[in-house]
Amino acid sequence: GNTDPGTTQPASAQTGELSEGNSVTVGIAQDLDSLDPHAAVAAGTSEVLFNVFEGLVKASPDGGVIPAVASDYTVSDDGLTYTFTLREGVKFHNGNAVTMEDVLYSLERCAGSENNGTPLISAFSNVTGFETVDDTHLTVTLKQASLEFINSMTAAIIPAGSGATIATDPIGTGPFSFVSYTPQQSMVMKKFDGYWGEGAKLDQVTFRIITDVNTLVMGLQSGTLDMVIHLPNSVRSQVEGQFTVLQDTMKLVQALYLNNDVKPFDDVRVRQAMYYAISVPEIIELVSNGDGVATGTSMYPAYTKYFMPELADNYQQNLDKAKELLAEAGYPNGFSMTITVPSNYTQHVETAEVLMQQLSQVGITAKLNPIEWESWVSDVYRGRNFESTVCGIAASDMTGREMLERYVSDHQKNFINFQSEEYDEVMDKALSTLDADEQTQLYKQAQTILNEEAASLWIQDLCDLVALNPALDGVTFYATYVLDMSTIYYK
Amino acid sequence: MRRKNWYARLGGVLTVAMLAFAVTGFFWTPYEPTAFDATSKYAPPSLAHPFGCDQMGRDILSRTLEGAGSTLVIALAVLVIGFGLGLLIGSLCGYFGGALDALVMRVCDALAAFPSVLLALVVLAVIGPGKYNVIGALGVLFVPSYARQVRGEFLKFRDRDFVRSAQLMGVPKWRILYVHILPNTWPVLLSGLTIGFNNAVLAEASMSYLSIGVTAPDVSLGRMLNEAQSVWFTAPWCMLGPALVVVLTILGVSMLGEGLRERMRA
Amino acid sequence: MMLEINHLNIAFPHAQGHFEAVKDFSLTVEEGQVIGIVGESGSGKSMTAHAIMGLLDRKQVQVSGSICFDGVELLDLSRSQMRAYQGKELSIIFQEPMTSLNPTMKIGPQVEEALRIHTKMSPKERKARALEAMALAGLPQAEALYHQYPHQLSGGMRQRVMIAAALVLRPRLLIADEPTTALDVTIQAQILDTLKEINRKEGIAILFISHDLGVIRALCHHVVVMQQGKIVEAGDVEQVFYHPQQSYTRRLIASRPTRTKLKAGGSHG
Amino acid sequence: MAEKPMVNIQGLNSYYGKGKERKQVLRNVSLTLDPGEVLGIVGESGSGKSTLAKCLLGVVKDTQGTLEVNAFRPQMVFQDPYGSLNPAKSVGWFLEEPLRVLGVKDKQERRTQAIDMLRQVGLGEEHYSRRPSQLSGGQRQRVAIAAALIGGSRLIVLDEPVSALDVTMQAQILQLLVDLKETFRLSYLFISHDLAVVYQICDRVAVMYQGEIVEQGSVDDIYDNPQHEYTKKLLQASLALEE
Amino acid sequence: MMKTLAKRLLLLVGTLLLVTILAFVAFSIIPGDPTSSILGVEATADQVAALREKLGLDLPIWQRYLHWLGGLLTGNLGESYNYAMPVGQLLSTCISYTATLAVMSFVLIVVISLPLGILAARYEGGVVDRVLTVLNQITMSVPNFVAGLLLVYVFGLVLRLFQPGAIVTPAMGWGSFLGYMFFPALAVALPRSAMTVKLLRGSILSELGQDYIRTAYSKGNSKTSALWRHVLRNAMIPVVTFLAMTVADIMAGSIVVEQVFGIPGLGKMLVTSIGNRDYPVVQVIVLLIATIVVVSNFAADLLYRVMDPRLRGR
Ligand SMILES: Nc1ncnc2c1ncn2[C@@H]1O[C@H](COP(=O)(O)OP(=O)(O)OP(=O)(O)O)[C@@H](O)[C@H]1O
Ligand SMILES: Nc1ncnc2c1ncn2[C@@H]1O[C@H](COP(=O)(O)OP(=O)(O)OP(=O)(O)O)[C@@H](O)[C@H]1O
Ligand SMILES: [Mg+2]
Ligand SMILES: [Mg+2]
Repeated sequence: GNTDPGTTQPASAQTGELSEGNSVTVGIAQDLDSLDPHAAVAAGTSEVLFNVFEGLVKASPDGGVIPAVASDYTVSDDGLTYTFTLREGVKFHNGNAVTMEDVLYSLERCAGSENNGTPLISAFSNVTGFETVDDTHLTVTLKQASLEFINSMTAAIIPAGSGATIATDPIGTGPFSFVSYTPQQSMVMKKFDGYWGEGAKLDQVTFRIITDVNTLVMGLQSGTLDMVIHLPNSVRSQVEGQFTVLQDTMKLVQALYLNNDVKPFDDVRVRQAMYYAISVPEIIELVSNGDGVATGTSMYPAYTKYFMPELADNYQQNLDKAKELLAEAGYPNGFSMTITVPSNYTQHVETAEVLMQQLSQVGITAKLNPIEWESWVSDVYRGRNFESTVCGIAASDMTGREMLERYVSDHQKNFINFQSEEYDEVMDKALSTLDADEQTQLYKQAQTILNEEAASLWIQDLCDLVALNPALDGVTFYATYVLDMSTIYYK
Repeated sequence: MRRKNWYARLGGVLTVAMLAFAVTGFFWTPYEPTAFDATSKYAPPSLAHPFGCDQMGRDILSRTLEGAGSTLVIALAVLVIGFGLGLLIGSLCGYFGGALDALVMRVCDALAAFPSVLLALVVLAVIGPGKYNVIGALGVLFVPSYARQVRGEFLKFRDRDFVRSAQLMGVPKWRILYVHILPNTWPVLLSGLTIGFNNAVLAEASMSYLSIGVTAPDVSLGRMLNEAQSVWFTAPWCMLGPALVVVLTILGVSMLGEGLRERMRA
Repeated sequence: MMLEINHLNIAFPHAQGHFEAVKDFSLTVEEGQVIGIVGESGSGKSMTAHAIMGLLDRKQVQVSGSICFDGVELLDLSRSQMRAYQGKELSIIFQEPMTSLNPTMKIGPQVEEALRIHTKMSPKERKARALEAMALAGLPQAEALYHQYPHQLSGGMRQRVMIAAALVLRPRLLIADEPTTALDVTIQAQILDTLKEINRKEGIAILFISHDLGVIRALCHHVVVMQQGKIVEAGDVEQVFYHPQQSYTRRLIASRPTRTKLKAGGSHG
Repeated sequence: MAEKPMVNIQGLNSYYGKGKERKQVLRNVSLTLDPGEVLGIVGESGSGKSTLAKCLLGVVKDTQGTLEVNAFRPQMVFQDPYGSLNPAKSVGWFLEEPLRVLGVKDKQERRTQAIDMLRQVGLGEEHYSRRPSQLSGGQRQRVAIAAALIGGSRLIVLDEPVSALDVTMQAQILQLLVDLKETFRLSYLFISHDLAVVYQICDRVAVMYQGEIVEQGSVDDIYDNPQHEYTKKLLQASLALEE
Repeated sequence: MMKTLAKRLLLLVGTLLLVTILAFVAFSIIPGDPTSSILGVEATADQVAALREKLGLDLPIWQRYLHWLGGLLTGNLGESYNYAMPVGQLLSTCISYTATLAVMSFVLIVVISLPLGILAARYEGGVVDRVLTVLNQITMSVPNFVAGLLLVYVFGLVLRLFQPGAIVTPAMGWGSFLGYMFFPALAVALPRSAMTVKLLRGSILSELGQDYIRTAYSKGNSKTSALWRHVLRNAMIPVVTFLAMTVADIMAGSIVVEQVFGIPGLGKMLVTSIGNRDYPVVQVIVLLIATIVVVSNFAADLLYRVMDPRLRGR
């Protein structure tokens, strides 16, 4: 970048030249966990790799999918067979055209061909087989019908046989091609001229990995960075004015998750009483500066299709009612509980601190137990050995199902041990239906149950900010973890 | 000489003031340190809140008072553990020498090869963050350096004539160690203690800065600094209060230590 | 009259008034003379020696009176003017041979330091002069010693190194401040012989300080007896030793261990 | 009545160091010390005088030969008056330490004894609560002697106790030692390199040279009729100063 | 001398071996394992088990240690779990930052503190001395990340002498690279410099009180020449040891300061890797830091012996 010390303008705003001027530097807070698109699990990595790799289909801003390497696809009536038509003229960054061989290789790799049969992407465990119909057609057959399987088809298409080298030499079909990656420092990509679609507007994008928020802010202020994503609300005031600040949500659901197996949280009245005892708006005000979105259930607002904002209003703070319910449940004087919280997530810790105070108003004494993230994963999430915890849950595979199926009684991700026959039934129907509208309705019904049962005290989807050089425009927010750099341009 | 007196006196005044400040926090704070107030988020210093308010509208003065208290407790507890064990090990090794001494010193050497923050980082990664773990980790980490220092001192005095005399008088060994030799080592150990106190305060701050130190709901100066640094350009008062207390405390204690040492030497 | 000290007073300003370490001290030293100063510990002997050498820190110590060397008033000289005399006209050897040498500097450079400061000799010449001085001070194998460090030498040898360093520029006056107190009797006798020799051969005047009148007697022509900063008696050595006028002098002489058995309860004498 | 000797050393060898480093310091040393007797040890620096004392006191353990000491806790007075008192403790405390070890519980009793002892060595009550740093070298040496005596020991090893003092102080301390010897019927092993001092206080003298006793006998015999080369040299040197 | 050297070297190797054991064992008892950062939170038990086997985490600890040690000795530092690349390759870039930072800090400490320490001692009690003493004391009282933040604010954002958040690589020119590292190095160096000034001043003053200085004056040395020719060498002996021990503090300081300035060095990699349970990386970094410290202490010991002739024979 430009290091003229005299200016206060962001570095690249001042020059109109294409070679230099048409590039941006983006600050990201998380290092990439892998450049192998099939092995990467971190949301922050998917966001970046979205620009380099594409699947047969790719995510669209509204949470659905649009055709990509495939130009079209059809689903059989029983929902078990997907047929894809390869798009003509799609090229890899190395210049080679994408062939059926590449596609098959990629899909089989996802299904575990190179991993002793353990699927690299777990949704692929539902696949029975891939078959080529002809040079341009391919079918995928499933064990069980699923409307949302198509989301898994965003899995990246990579050159056949490149599994061993893809992590160091990532070649995809996306609008940007990979240039370089230095751990802890940066990932650079440049515009791919042979892109099949509209193509990127920027010539080059550098992702700077800066894990410290303060440094990110300083980077903006000093003009080193043109754009920063996932900026926490606390620093908003420091960048506003000099930068365009765009607001979005984090796409995760923060809640006080209650272990429904543990007394007294096995009693629905206790859970409801607690929901009445707390004030979600106050938490949002204090922790997110008022910019979080109350959820009331396990669905985040970006999934507009499924999201039910009205659920958040069901539990307005009502201390009398809370006490009444507690008395009914046999705890007129409240009780003691422990809130376990991963100590590295400031917002969760702060939320827990507020919760402690709010709960104390109805006689519930909450103790905070901050633990390390790794211990949280093994003890709380996998071991289910906790009373309550504040954390955020996101949809790792970009489906509404991911957010709801986990509360089915015997589901392995049901770490709160929620038990409801009614819920199980609704979800069973929702997952097997092939009618999208019906599925939406059933999902909404399921959410209502979660809310009524107060399975946990859902709080908010946290606020997420993007700071942007005022000379730039074109940011598109997606419902899932995507950072689409191809739409960004200099005004 | 007169200059040194001035030095010790100012150090003493500062130390006592900071101590009083920290102790006050145990009994009284103007507000509940955890009481939040959405309306006074990041309120700048005012009469009602002399140090301002933090991101949750909590009174920084109250939190600084409480934080100073727990930082004091942490530092003292670390000293008690680190110095206590160090004294025991160091005195025995220094006085008796031999194979045990050689072995213990080798282990101390190996431990000393890790910078203490690094070691703390590792230990806390093992046992998890939190106030008591910080105390335990730092306390244990301080042992080798104190053990070495104490050992050096005891080694120095072990062959002095007055120790010989005591041996000839038939004074029991433990009494020679802790009644005859120990008082002579105070001038050096005392400055070791003041330096250790300061290091403990700094280490707590650094660890909290790296988010492996004291965790909510406990307050400590280090944790406050950690929280404040992200708003340090927009709400500098969040950092100012706790930073001032840290700096003044360390300043006071080191000046006092220096002054005392000077006086004892004279 | 080479050195003439008149009414020398040395005082330490103290919180509770002055402490006078030396009061009204007068003394003359002729060319080639050996003068002794004797007195018990703390009587001000070293202070007097340091005053002559210009080693007192005038910021901390008040010095009044007069010290004339060759007609020049030393007390009026600035520090840099005084330096022209230190090590050249006037030299001193100290009591502690163990600590008075720089532990990290080789013997050679320490011996020839005065040459380096006061002359423009080449290193070669300096070395030749240093070896010469070392031989004069009674150090055998000077060549080998030249490259050794002080800790490799015994106390007696170190004291000889001090003497060699003091003599390297053939000063007019050598002050020896209790140079043998820290040494073994046998070594002590040798050192005294060496000093005698130097005085005889080179004609260097010596101001010899000791708390032991016996030692002084073995070396000096004249003696000054000091007590608590004041001169109580002065005169020819034999005179003072055999016919002491003052009771203090008598006590000093009586304290010398002689071949008499001590008896219980008996006051010695 | 023939008393048993206080110290009886026969054919004593002593060593420093271990393994390959082990070196012999004393060779075949024999001597006796009767009650009430003062035995002087002279010899050049490094000849093993202090080592002999340490063997006698049981500090050096690596020895061969007969080593009989028939005295209760022999004590030692060291050369350096600045190192032999505990700088952190008062004179009184230091003097009372042997009493504490002996189990004298009563504070007042200990204090009385300590002040008594201070008077014996020519000091007074005013020195009781002083720190060593507030005493002159001679006074410290007196305290050290007092501390050696207060535990009831009758055998005292004096390792160059006056070498660091100036002549007047030397004379006083020597006189004190002689007086105390008579009062308490003490035995001294007196180490020195000053022949004149040895003459004044000792009954017998042993001359050490390179770890061996080259001759011993009554003071007058040795001084008037030295046999060994080294003894002769030593006498010559000191006589040169004395005559 | 040669024998002592050999003995010390043997001791050095022994210490390092002990260090490898400590480093290895410490990280093997950390709760949590790398699987969750590799596979994500949602991984199934099967996936986790498969990965553990693949990484060799199911073997007993001593077997893993020996394997690791064997690798170290043959130059194979292992492979990062998290970055799926050889540790050596991964660390090579970090090292250039941290090494530069450490060397620069060290140079800064020396360059700042030696003249100031001498100055303060030369004019003891004077204005310069007093001002320095107070400044020193204050500098030592400021935690180094606070100092770092202040430096960033003043020199980075107000005076714009450098760009916070930027990364300058050596490839972009050594001049600008060194400029980029200057302020972080300063943040590390400041408190240490203050301590060094204090120590050096004290050391010089205590040497000035020694008998041999009186001897030097008596030969006609001026205060300045006594200082340079006699005092300094002796006064530097404890300072050299202190400076060698500073290396450990510099390494620790860089861990914190790298966070403040966002420098992708070893310290930052260490903190990240501990979080990710990326043992192979962590162990190598820890071992590396420990080795640097041990070796620098060893060097100090040698230097000490060279500087102080009294110790040479031993
Ligand atoms: N810096 C000082 N401040 C105050 N008093 C001092 C200082 N230096 C020396 N004195 C005092 O000055 C007096 C004379 O001291 P000086 O060193 O001349 O004695 P001395 O005759 O050489 O004794 P010694 O035989 O012990 O060397 C002593 O009483 C001593 O305590
Ligand atoms: N702790 C020790 N370890 C090894 N050698 C020692 C030790 N102490 C003394 N020596 C050696 O033993 C020999 C005798 O020492 P000792 O102290 O008995 O001599 P000394 O006659 O008392 O001498 P001085 O007159 O100097 O006090 C010396 O060569 C000395 O170097
Ligand atoms: Mg003197
Ligand atoms: Mg001896």
